[in-house]
Amino acid sequence: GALHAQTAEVLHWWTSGSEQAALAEVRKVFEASGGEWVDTPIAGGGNARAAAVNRMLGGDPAAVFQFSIGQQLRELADQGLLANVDKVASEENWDQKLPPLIVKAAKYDGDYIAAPINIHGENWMFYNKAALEKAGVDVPKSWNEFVVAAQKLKDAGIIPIGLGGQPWQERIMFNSVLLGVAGREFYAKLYSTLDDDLLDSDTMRKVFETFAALKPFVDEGSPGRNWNEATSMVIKGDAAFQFMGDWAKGEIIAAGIEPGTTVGCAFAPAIDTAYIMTVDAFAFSAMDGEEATPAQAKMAHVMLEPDVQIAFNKKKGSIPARLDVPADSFDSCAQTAIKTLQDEKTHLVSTGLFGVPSAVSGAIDDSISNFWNSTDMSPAEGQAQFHQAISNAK
Amino acid sequence: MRYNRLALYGLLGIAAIMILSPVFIMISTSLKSMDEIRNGSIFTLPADPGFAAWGKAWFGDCAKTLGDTCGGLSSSFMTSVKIVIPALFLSVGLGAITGYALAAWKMKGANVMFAALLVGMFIPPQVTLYPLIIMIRELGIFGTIPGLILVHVIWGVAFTTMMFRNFFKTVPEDLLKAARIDGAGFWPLFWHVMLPLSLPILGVAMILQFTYIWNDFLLGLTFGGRAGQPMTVALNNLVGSQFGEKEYNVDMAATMLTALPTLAVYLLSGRMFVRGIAAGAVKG
Amino acid sequence: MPDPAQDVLHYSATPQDAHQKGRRRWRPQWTARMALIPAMAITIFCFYGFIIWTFVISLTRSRLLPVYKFTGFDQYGRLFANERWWTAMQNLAIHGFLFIGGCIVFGYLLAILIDRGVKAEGLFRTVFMLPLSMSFIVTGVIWQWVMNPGLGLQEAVRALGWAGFEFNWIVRPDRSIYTLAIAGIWQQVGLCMALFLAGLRNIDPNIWKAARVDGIPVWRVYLHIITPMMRTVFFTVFILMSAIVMKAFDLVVALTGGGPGFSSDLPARFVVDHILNRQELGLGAAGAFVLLCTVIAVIAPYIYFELQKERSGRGH
Amino acid sequence: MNGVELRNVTKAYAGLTVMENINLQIADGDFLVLLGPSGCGKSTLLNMIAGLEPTTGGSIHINGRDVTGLEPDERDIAMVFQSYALYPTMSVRRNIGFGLKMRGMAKGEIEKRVAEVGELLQITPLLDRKPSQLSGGQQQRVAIGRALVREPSVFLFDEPLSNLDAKLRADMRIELKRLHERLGRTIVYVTHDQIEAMTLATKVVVLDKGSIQQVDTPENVYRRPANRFVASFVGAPTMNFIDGKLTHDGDDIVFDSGSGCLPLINVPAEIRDLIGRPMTLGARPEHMVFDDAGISSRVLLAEPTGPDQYVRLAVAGSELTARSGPEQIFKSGSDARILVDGARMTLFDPQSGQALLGS
Amino acid sequence: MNGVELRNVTKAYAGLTVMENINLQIADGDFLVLLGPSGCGKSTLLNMIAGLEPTTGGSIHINGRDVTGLEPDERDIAMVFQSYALYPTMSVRRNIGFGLKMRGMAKGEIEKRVAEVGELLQITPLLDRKPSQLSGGQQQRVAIGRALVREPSVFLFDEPLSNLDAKLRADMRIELKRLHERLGRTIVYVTHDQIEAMTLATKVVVLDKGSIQQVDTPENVYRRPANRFVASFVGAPTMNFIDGKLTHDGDDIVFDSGSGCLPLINVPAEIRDLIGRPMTLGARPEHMVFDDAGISSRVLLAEPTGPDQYVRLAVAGSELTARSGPEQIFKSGSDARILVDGARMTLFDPQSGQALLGS
Ligand SMILES: Nc1ncnc2c1ncn2[C@@H]1O[C@H](COP(=O)(O)OP(=O)(O)OP(=O)(O)O)[C@@H](O)[C@H]1O
Ligand SMILES: Nc1ncnc2c1ncn2[C@@H]1O[C@H](COP(=O)(O)OP(=O)(O)OP(=O)(O)O)[C@@H](O)[C@H]1O
Ligand SMILES: [Mg+2]
Ligand SMILES: [Mg+2]
Repeated sequence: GALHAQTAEVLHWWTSGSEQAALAEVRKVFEASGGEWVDTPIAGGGNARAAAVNRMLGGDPAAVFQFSIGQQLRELADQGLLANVDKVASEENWDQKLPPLIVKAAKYDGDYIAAPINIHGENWMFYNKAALEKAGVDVPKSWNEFVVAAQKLKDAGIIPIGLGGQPWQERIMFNSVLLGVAGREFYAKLYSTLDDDLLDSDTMRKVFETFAALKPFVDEGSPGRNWNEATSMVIKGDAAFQFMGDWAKGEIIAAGIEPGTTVGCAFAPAIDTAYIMTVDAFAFSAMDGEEATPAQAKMAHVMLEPDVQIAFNKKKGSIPARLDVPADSFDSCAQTAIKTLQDEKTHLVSTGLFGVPSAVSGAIDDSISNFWNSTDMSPAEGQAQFHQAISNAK
Repeated sequence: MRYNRLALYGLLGIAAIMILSPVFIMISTSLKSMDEIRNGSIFTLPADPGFAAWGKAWFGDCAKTLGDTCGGLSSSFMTSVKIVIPALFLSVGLGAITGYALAAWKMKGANVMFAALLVGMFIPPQVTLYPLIIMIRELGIFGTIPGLILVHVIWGVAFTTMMFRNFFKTVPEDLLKAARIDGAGFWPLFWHVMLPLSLPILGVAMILQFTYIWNDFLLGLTFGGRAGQPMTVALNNLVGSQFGEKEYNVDMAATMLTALPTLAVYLLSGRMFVRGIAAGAVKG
Repeated sequence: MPDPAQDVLHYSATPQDAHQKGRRRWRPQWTARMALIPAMAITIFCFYGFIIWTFVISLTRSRLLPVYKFTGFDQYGRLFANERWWTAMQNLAIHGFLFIGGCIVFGYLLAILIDRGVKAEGLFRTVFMLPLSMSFIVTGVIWQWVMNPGLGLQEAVRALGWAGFEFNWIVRPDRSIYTLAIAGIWQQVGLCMALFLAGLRNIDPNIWKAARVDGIPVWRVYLHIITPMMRTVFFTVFILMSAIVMKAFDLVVALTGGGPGFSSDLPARFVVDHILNRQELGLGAAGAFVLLCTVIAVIAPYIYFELQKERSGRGH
Repeated sequence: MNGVELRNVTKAYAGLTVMENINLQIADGDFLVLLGPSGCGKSTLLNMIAGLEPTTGGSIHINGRDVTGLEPDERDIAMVFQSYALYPTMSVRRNIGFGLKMRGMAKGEIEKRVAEVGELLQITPLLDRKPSQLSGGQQQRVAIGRALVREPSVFLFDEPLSNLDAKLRADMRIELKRLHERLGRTIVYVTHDQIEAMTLATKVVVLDKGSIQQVDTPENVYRRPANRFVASFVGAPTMNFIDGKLTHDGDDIVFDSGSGCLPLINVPAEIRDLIGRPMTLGARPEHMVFDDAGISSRVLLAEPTGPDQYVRLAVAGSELTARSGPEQIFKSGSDARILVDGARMTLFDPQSGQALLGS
Repeated sequence: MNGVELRNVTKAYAGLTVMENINLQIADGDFLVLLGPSGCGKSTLLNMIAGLEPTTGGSIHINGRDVTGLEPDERDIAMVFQSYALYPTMSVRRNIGFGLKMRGMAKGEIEKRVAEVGELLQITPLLDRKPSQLSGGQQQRVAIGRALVREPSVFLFDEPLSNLDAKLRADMRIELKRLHERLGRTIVYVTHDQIEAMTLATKVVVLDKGSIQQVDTPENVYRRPANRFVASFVGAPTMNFIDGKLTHDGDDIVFDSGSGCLPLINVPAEIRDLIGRPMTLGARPEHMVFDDAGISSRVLLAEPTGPDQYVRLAVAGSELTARSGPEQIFKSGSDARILVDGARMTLFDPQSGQALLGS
């Protein structure tokens, strides 16, 4: 911890090429303004989060560390392990510039304990245009249409859904179905209240039925597959659709394709428009007090600077956490997202990292994955199990 | 008789192929280009073998990183060595001394203590990370190599003690008596008589501990801080990221590079290993 | 009759003992006790201290960090209501049985084959022990490849022309647990082989001669005579492999990630996942404590056996 | 008093008493042999003298000093083990010098003493070998050297020769005896081999089940055993025992076993007092005499050993062994006449087993 | 021919010949003892007869059948090992019956035979114990039972008694001898203990360094050794050897060692032919006679063994051992007069070591 006042160690899990390139944009500006950046990458979100916490407990914290905002971060704050960046936030009026849901999540006791750097959308549907043409189907607008289209694709020898069979990917698809079948109000209410009636409702049954109906449309190799392999299947045309966050665009760009051209992006079929957000953020260890050190404050400042927001998010494939930066230099998918988010009603939270307590989040992942992978569980049983898991975790 | 022999070698050959083929796949994949990997079967030999992936794994790819390090394994190799060597000697040494004290010096409760210690072999280290973190912090060595070494000693001592105690139990009692009559106290008996005797088992304990410590990821990640990140953490950074294109040839090369020291140890010491096990672990 | 005082006098007057000046010397037994202190401290503070700590935490509602707000046995209630936990426990039984059984059977068979007096013994031994040098993570990664239906063995065999060949256990919820055993056995079979081989080499060669004179077929000698004699080795192998099963974590993560679904989860991974990723420290601790109790149930007979063996060994 | 003294020594293992109230005085310069069957407590006793086993009660004195609570190396003793117990990883030289080194003796002095001992035991050419490169007899010599070099006042030997083959054992026996005569130190020697006890000891202690049966010179232990246990344990082939009583047969005294009368010769006068009372007659094979005046017996088996021949006979309802010279031919099933040398026989009380007539 | 026959048997290990051109005929019903020092090839020879070691050359015949290439169980033999080699996890009953079971014998028949053998060897009460619960002697008996039950025509024993203590060894020896007399089967028995060879054998084969030194009855091996090796190997204490030559001393013939003349009595007539030529005189301790007509010698050491006493003497520049009765007292350093029984001595050629005068 005895580093120079302008030095900040940054612990993060961004180790892949596009992530590192994006983070380099932040670093460039931070260093240009006199800061010194000490980089500590640790692959894997779980590993990195654990390392950050453990080092804090061990008395050797990293000054700035990537973390998900929400319940867990507040717990760290509770133990006095975090510094706040209120000074920067109020100077720059974050309250106004960030989406209210994010503001709420980034604050503990009225203090900003994290700097959100971007917004990823999770209810995206990527598709291979050539594959759709070959099977003679259009981009489906509802889940019923999707099932019909999927059948046609299957008949044409194309894998309808390129799915990475890992719990979090299965959950992303499930949440898209949930949003698409039950609507955004239901989604918001369900995950904010975890209400028993909603969990038991017929709507929910229908969600499970729809979700179950997708099972025949994935290939045998799905379980355990990484998301980028699934994306690559869509790029190559082996698979037609993938339900994935907008980070998939990075993979598409890496393959030399402009998102929205041969590989299209659209929101997953839904009865109304909404954007399931997930946010990357950085938190600040309490180094000598409750207030952020100059280096930490500088980091917070840099991360939310409009130019950095644009440069970073273009590389990362996400959209700026600040909705007031100009959108015109982004790709068409991102522009759609930014436009959508201007309407606050479309703001929904992912259950992955900050929407619900992590215990519930885990329970959701477990039970959805279990349902998806079981061969003999009926939708009713799946629903019951989902309900049970959530109540158990609350 | 002849056919028996044939069947014998046949079976051994099949077993050897089954054991070796995954290693073969790794090596051959590491020598292929990414195009070949995408389009071919994992069992085919590389069409145009090259060591590009190995170079990338060792030196990293500076274009892709933030520039502090290039992300290769080379930077953390020495860290691993600095961790493994003292941790190896301390954990084996402590196990040897403890095993010796338990086996050679008739003490009340020695068996109870040994039984109690054995439980340590079965505790998943992940489960008790928090109290260990606090303990190491209170000792003021969290995030340092000495801290990490201590943790390895803690998690290694049950196993090494078991090996040595079981071996020393087979040493004839007369030998200990003779040494006591010669006036050899605790340490002289250990240094001059028991330790030289235990060379075979020492070899086995060293090899196994070396493998465990070298291959450790979790403890290095948790207790190494910034300075003490071993090679396995670097390996994880290289191959473990969820996002971005996967370079399987580099992954495999990196994996092989990480495994190379332990692999070498086994290749060089195979005979000693079996003999050591025969001398100690089994006799019981 | 010399009185005690005289004894001391005489004692210090003996030339060899002059330096002791009648005082009792520092006993080596005391040094022996001192030498046990580090290990004893580790045992008490780390092993048992940590077990107790784990138990205490399991009685709280700790999530990300330990907090000492006690909730009784609530976490155990949650644990036992958790389907994933039961799947993991059931998997532990299946995996334990297959992995330990497989290591014992294959390790023993390989040891027997080698013990039949093959020429390139050293080569085979080294080959069988090679996987031991790989970490569980590496093992998992390799086997994930080999067993991946689209990339690995299945595809390769099909490419050779056997179109109907199926080997897709890793993606089948009802089979994925078996893949763990395959990879685990691959890695550990060498150690078991070495242990068994050492045991076979310790057998009195006259037993073999006696059996040959008796005209007992080789396989029967192994079955009826040698195998029962190797009881201790079997036990050692069993214990070592049990320790590995109980701690199995890395392999699951790297091979199946616990999937599909949580069909190949194991308790150690359940616990670690809940503590490190899910921020369910209390629940994880409860799981850990239950796991530890299971461990103790398994090794208690071992400890008993150890002590028993030595007591009965005394008469000789 | 110099030498070794045991006063009321008791030993119990986990509550089980294996040795009770042993009192024994070993004079300075004695060669005392502890003789007894396996498990009778010989090693335990020796280990207690050495300080390798704590005593449960009583005290042990060496050269007048109470050593009961002392460490082995403080007792001025040295010990030689049946298994040799050489340090396998050290050269012979280091093996012998190790005890001196532990006492902090100067290197040069150690060298000198080791060389002397090597000379004495004729192992100088072996000094740089490892124990595993030595034969059994050579190993035993090194073990003795290790004890000698320390120049202790008491040597303890625990069955030092029983791992050697017969020939070597005979040679080493003689060497040990000479060594004792030369050094004049006290030796306590454990064995279950009675030949060793007879040939080596100045004094034999016969032990059984943790208690002392007889303490005497080897000759007396052989010729005048204190009880039936000693009589049967010492001597091979073992003494013949016949139950019966002494009766008159005319002028002569014979031994009547109930199913036949065994003639006696050279009967000592005092035996007449015992006539008529039930007793057990003990006669060693060499004290059975083939003589035409003897009782008729049937030859069961003849065992020629080379210099002698042992003949198993069925006589008066018992099986007896007699020794004869190698020349005479005994065919199985043939007849032989046998009598007992009454001057050398021993008579025992059949109940207590104690020898009759103060031995 | 019944019995066992070895024709030109040769054995080499990895090119190193340890046994060359062994020819041996063992008659049906013989108790043949292979006697020799450690490493001379006794076990190797026995293992070749058993079929446990392949021969390098030559052939082996059992009951007239060439068994050279056959498996051990096809040779109609049974074997007993020094280490007993009992199957440790089986009960005594199963140990004995296991070989029969492997031959597919019916259960009832096995039971019967095991019971018979148990009866014969008096181990019936032990039948349900494990080997580890038996004493050494009991284990050896079970090992013999395992061989007996198969009723083979040849029994092979490899030092079966050498792990037992002296007393037990003597008892088992007698039992084995009786067993042989009772069953009348051929026995080939390996030992390095000459007492065992003397007492058990009908024929002794003395081996040294892989070659046969003498094949003869035990008596002849003891009394008329073929060469110096046999003479010195058989007999304990060992035979005395003195180099010198026979000369006249007046009417008598004496043995002149260069530093003194040893008187001889009972000299056989044919010896006169050898007068003057250099030779080695061999005399066993019991053939040295204490007699006033003897040469003066100095007593070095007296070893009383109980029935006898061995006296080491310095005489005529050599050290000799003589046997006497236990009564006579020999003090170290005192003087004794000794002569040699010329009728029992053996004379050897000093170069070749062969006995002179057709033995
Ligand atoms: N550590 C021990 N615990 C319990 N009993 C013991 C122990 N050591 C010896 N004994 C018992 O004490 C008795 C005497 O044993 P000791 O070893 O002194 O006999 P020994 O006369 O030396 O026999 P051997 O001739 O077989 O060496 C035996 O009955 C033995 O079982
Ligand atoms: N497997 C082997 N390889 C090489 N040499 C051997 C082997 N077995 C025995 N020998 C050699 O053959 C010779 C005879 O050995 P053998 O075991 O027959 O001796 P022995 O007379 O039985 O000795 P002992 O009395 O010690 O049992 C020895 O010199 C020995 O070193
Ligand atoms: Mg003893
Ligand atoms: Mg042999």
